[in-house]
Amino acid sequence: REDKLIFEQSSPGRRATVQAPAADLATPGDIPAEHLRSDAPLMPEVSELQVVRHYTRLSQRNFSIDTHFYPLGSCTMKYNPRASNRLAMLPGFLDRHPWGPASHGQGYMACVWELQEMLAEVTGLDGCSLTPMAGAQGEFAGVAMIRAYHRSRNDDARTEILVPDAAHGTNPATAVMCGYTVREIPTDSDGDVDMEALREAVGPKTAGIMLTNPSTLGVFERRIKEMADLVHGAGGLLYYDGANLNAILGKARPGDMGFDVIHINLHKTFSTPHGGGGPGAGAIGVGKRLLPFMPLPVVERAEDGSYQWLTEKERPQTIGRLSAFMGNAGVILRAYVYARMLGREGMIRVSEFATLNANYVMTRLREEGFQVWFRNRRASHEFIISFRREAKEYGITAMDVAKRLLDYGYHAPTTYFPLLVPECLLIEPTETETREELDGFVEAMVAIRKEGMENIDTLKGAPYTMPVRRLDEVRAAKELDLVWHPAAPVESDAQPKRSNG
Amino acid sequence: REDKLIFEQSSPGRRATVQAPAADLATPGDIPAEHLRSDAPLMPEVSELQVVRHYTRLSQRNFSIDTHFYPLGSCTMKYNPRASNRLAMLPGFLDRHPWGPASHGQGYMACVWELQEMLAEVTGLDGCSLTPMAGAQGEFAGVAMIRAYHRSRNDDARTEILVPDAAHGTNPATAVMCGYTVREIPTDSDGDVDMEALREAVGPKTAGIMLTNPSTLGVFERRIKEMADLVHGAGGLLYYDGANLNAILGKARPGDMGFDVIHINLHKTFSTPHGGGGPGAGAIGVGKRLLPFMPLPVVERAEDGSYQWLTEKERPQTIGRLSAFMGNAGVILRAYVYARMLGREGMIRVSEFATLNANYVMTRLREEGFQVWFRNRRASHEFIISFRREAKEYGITAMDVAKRLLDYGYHAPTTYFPLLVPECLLIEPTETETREELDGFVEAMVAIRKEGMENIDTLKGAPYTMPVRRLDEVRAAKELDLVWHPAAPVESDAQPKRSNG
Amino acid sequence: MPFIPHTDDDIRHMLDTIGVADINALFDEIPEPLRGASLDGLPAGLPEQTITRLMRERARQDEVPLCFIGAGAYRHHVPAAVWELTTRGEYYSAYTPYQAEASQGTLQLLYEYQSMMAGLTGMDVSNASLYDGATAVAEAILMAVRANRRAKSRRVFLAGTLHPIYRDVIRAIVDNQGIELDTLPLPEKDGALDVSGLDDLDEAAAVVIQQPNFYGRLEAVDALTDAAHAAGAMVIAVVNPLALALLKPPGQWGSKGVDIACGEGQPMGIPLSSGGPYFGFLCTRKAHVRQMPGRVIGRTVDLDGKTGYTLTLQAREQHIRRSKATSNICTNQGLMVTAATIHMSLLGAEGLRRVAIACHEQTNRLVAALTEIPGVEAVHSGPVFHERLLRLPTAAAPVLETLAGEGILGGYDLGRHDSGRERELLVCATEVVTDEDIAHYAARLRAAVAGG
Amino acid sequence: MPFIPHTDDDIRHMLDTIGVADINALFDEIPEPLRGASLDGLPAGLPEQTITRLMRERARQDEVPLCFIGAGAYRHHVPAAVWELTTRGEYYSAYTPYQAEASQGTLQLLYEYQSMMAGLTGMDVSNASLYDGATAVAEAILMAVRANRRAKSRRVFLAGTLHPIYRDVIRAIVDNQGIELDTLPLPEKDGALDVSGLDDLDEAAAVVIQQPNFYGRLEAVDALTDAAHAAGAMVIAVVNPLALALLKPPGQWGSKGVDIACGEGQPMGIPLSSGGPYFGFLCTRKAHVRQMPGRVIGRTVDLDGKTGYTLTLQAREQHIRRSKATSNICTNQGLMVTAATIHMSLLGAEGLRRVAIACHEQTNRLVAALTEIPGVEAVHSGPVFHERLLRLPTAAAPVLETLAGEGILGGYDLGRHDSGRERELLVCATEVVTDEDIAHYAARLRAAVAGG
Repeated sequence: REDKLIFEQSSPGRRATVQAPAADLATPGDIPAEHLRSDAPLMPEVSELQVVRHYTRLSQRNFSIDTHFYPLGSCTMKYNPRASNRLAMLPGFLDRHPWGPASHGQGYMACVWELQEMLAEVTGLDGCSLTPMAGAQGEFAGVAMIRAYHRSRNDDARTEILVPDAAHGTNPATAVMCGYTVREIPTDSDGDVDMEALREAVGPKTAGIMLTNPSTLGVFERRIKEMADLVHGAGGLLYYDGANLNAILGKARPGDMGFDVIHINLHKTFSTPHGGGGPGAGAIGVGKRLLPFMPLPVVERAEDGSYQWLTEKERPQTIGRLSAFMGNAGVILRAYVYARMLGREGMIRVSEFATLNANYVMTRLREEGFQVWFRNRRASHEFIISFRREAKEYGITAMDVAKRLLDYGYHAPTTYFPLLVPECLLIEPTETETREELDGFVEAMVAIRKEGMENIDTLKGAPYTMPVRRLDEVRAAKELDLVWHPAAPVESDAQPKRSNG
Repeated sequence: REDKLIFEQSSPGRRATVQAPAADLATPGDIPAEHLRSDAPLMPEVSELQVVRHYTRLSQRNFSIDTHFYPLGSCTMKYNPRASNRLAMLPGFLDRHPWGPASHGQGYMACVWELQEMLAEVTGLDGCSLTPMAGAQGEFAGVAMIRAYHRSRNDDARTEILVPDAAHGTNPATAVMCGYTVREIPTDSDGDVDMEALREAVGPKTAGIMLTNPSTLGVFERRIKEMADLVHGAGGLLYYDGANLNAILGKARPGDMGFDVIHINLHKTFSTPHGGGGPGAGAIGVGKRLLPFMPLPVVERAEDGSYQWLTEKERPQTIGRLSAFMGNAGVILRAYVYARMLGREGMIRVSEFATLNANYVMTRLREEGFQVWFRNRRASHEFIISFRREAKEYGITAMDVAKRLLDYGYHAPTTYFPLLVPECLLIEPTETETREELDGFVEAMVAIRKEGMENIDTLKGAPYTMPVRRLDEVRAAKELDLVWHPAAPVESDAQPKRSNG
Repeated sequence: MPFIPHTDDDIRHMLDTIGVADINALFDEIPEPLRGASLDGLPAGLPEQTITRLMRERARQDEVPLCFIGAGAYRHHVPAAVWELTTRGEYYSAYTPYQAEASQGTLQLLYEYQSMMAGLTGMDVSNASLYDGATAVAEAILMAVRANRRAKSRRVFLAGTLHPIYRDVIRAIVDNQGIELDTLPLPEKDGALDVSGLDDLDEAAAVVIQQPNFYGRLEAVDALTDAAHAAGAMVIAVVNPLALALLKPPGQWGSKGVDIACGEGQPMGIPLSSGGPYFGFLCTRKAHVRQMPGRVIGRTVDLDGKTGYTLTLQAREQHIRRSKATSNICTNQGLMVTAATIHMSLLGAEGLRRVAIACHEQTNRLVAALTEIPGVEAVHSGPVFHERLLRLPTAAAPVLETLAGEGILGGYDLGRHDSGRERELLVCATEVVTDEDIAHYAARLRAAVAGG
Repeated sequence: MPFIPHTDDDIRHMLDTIGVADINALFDEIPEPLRGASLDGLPAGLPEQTITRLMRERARQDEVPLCFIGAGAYRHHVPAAVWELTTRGEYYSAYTPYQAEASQGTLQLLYEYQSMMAGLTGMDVSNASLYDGATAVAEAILMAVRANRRAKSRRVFLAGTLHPIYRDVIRAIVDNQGIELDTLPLPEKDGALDVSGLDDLDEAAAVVIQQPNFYGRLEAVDALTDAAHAAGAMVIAVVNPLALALLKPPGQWGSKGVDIACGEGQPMGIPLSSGGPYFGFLCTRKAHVRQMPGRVIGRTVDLDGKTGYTLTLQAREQHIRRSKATSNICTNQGLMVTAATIHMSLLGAEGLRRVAIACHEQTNRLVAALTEIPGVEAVHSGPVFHERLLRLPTAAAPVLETLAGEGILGGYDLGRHDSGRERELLVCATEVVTDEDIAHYAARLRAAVAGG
């Protein structure tokens, strides 16, 4: 019963009647028949109670920040303040039409403008646009601006974007979307970018480099200034992937490191919700050189204190618009509320305690004999452990540990990323978790490894306590079943849960 | 981990800092030390995330309408529209101070007045007060009005309230709170009040009679007019306990049956939430004779269409005030929204489909061989089955079945009430449940009885799939543990859930 | 059909199963003359979008930016998390936790609530809520009369400084039970009770003291408690739970502490909401636990020895004990207590203390600002928590009306219930009142008084 | 420390465990000159109560009672249940469902969403969302160019009746990928495309058609689709999902149906919210599923053979395929899709149909009322869904400003982006607009026009 699809609870003619106009209006006579639909689309026919019950119960089949520790590396799963949600959903904000006049948008625009200013300050850059709708779109905006910059200087020979091999997949994918070819730069054994290789790669074809700092390896790129000088010297620009900004918020600023453009995942560092896969927001910040190219819209404050939208008229060199309206406005409001609650001191503490928590867990796991990948480095806000040894000796893979953690009530860390570390888990506790929660996680890790060493089948069969056991992903990709059809073979109705004690 | 108390997650000095004024103000010097607290009260010291996570997870350990079929007899567990909640929580309503002037309460008062009018119409009575805060307080108001009425006529010899033996416990308890003695009237074998016994009981000492109709036995009191004439003839008044109003809403009106006063459980018939034990609202309706005695406040509409509160000045004979302000205002708003969405036709359908569902389940269970207690009666919106036979033959008690139903994903019906039916379940499906849900319930009942007949231990050990198994209630009452103390013996920390596959 | 899921096919199938021709046949036991009530006075049903618009318009009508009224209900900051969690369906749409195994969420929460309230009041035990503050006092009085085996009378003394509406409610509730209500026969002194007035307590079963009292003033609760106890009376404390984050808890009043502590829970996370739903709390000594009205949750173990929570002491209650129950209360205010428990967890002892101090400070600033206005003066001089009684140079009612027109609710007009006190105004500031709000109110009051 | 749970004792213990003296030491790998950024420009932190008051004041500033603007974003009734469920922590605060076993709630919901969208558009498959309608079209164009192996060019024709802002967004996104954007070289005829214009489609990879188009008009989609297909182009339909409850689905356009159907999901339960977050949808044929951008959820079985749901076809995506991915999209609009799925479940096909018809009817009434005003006329005469272009006797901008001051947003001013069309106003009415609203708008417009 619990896993029935909403369609399988449908009954012909059933309706939640208060939700639609009561009158059974005739099909409009002024719309020619050729335009009209002849069949009813596949939709469930269910009552309001059925809908509420179904989606309430479904929700309980999720892990989430609000229910579980969720140390998913590179994802910054920290507490999403409920105030941010509630205040972003005030009727005045929700009902505002995007084409509503600025005179009826001063409240919203004040929030946008102030957040632009705060983000510029905290990143050490000169201007911000909040319009990109996710990190990847922020990346797109950033690289597109780099391209527009070179083009504006008639510097058309630059066809390459440099990307370290540890980078997020979005980095190379974005560079290609912007018409560049990608050149990968290897990582040295300490986790820094291989400077020799970089020196070789940088040249007249270099449009720019995309970096995450701290990198996805969980360590700070120590020679960043050197790299910046190298790339700038060759005429390239530096792009900062803000996925890990939580690690240095208030402690160090990308602008000071020499970056020309940056995106910020507001759904990570500024704690807007991940929503089971979005919406995020990929605000960008730029240095002076790139200001003219910023995507629109941007809010400007006039002399009289009123706010207005900048358009193509004021910013003729803009790379343009990345969304029909003005980005994920509701996400921006949530980030704004969070930023105001933190304030100056609060932002500094974010990185301090995220880093404290990561180093604490890393130290404790190392003491328990786990293989910390970069033994001699500080963790940033996250770190990597590898099960290479355990895999060889006992057959314990990173995936086994990940699945078994679910039974212990912890969401798994990121698995098998970055790609260059074998059997790895990327662990990011975030600053909002308590010491007790971290200790519980360490104890679970110890217990799981022990289970695996005693009987590997215990781990291979995990998880046991989730709504489903390990899923057949190969079958999912081979026998594609993406859409429910009334005729599709339906599993026999799940019986009410039983137990014979 | 899941069952840790919030206190057990506490750590000295931890705080959700954004929730209180930031400044660490000194203890006010103008409050003499003798008035000040010297110790800090026992409160958890936890972060906002800990609170959100704890109470989110705790919530998942509840059955509720939003998650389960909940056929709790006499409780009318039907769908609580989400619109009612959302609209009652609009800031303008939430922030309104109860002593705010009528000029800043016209919005709220319009809702109160209209609901008063609608309830009067639907019950066939002449006036309503929405102030009682629960059914039991509505009962209190009703009986207190009966007493005030007799007293106003200097009719002081009436000391008895008649109550059928099937009545809710609140009925006799209320009569006593109003200074009356209670005389119980037996029920005949068909479930009607024993008219002979009633005739004997009625007399000059009779202040009134309290009736639920349909009664708690799930059947309509067929000789109600006769009873009304009898009691009225003897100078007594009739009180209608509205707990079962859902059964006749729009089909028959207590006023037409001869009742002088009635309470309505808005949290039953008008679908305001039960909230895990309230708040409810016990609006009362009265006939002309009792109008002067209604509890305050009541909203009146002036000639100019404005609304005002009636006070003791306009209603000098009132029994007074039953709450500091004006009852459970927020509950009244929820009921109002529900009533407006239903409208005239919708209200009639409530009783029609509640009755259809009850008779359907009753018929199906009878066909499956369960003992329906009143075989020859229609079910009202609820009905009784008895496990007397199964208890004798197999040891299957009503409680066993109730507990095992939880494993099947159904909340148990009301058990062992009414008191006069042995091993009974009182089953109320309500109108908002689908045929499929009802069929599933019947199938679960059949399966459970079969389990019990095959191996009674299966039932005695139930439930198995809840957060806890059957609880030791005797120990709870004997070794009273009502308050957590830091020193109290704490169960050893629950380990993370494990399974060895 | 709003909220009814039945399709035509369902209806036909179900009627066939039952063996009747139509739904009306199911009502055939209702005598013919009673059937088919006319509902012509009822409006037609509305879709959700229509009622949404209507309610939004009405709610907007009632908005007022600034509120300086207290008098038993207080505007406080309620963390967003409180109601986002409280209105989760699992709390919102559950019944009273009769089936304990399927209600551990609500039950554990209530156990936590009882623990917090006992700690806050300094008492041994707490129930799981009553309707509101006023009815809690009434229930406490009935309880004290049952529990006090030393006193022969059913006479109860109410402090003259008790909230006047509470007095009305108590009267309405205990009136028919042969309880004699008396006002503490004491001269009011600076808005607080004089302990000498308790010298001749005559066979009292109980004395009711409110702290802070209706005028916001702090009573000499130690001396009053000891004096009442010396006279053989039980002491019932009516307290503001927020104030207890700062003030001495009733369990520590005098040499023995009070016997029952009760009051209005609204300041703990419950919005003003036109007066309800709020919740009443009631705490007492272990010795009196079986005389307590209302639900009580106990911790126990299950078949496997695992900790769990359940309703307990049900033998006191109406559904078991019927006419001999400690109260007729059944449904109480569970959801409000859910909110309060979450609220108290978020604030903690230190957070609540800061809120309490901020209320006090802002009230002092408010009083200072208002009493600078010529003709406006404080009626009493002794210490208060977060309310104080002022006297205006003119009747309060028209002044308040002027202020309301300007978006300011200026206070509680004592003339409302007490003729002869038309110039007295009870004002209150809480932590949500800013210094700018106070300055704005002072400026408008100055103008209104001058104009009046 | 906002949202940070560490006590002094925790910090000491953790630093000791790590073996450093203070937290700053943990940052010692950051080169000295980069450490300790100045944040003087940032304000101090605010307690929740202060930001709450600020945001309430700001939200109130932006309220407007009546809205007749559409142009890509529409005010509809959203059932209260939609967002009460969607903002449950389990949906709201979960990540992308990488660990399928611990994310069955979100995954099953997304599978249901895909099924509904495929049904609504008449296509075989759907992804689990893109950012918004405009970017969905851009992604569809990139996808079509990849998927169309018949066409040798990278030339794409956009309907001249496509939303002008969509055109801008498409250009910004596909600009750097060597895609040639062209406008369908057709004379506009009564605000809709003329099919004869597709006769000389020159080696087009794809044609983009919007239905209803930017002017609200219905296009001759059957003929257009067939003509495009005949020319070897793929057809991308840009559709309003609500309109599809009434209008022919793109999967049935012409003899073969379109190849990709995409658009803006906002009308399905998403509030206007200043323009976002909304969500883009994209549906296609089975044959092209591996060219689709974005997340896709598949149904499969677990170790025990039990049904379950998981992300699938991840080999297309950036985190696996990196520079060869179908798109760089990663985070999408999951929570919006959660709301839309619940919304569609509550409305159902019949409910959506009724809403669609009501929108159409109210728009007809609106146009009738407004065109009674002297000098106000409809620009086009052919059928529309729920928008129509009007021409005012005077420039629209000042009229709209006057109306806004009276609480009415009167429509979308075409002069905003298109000089020479300053008198043209695109108006829209949905099911939330009442007859009284229309009468009120008409009266105010009459006055404003007369005054102008």
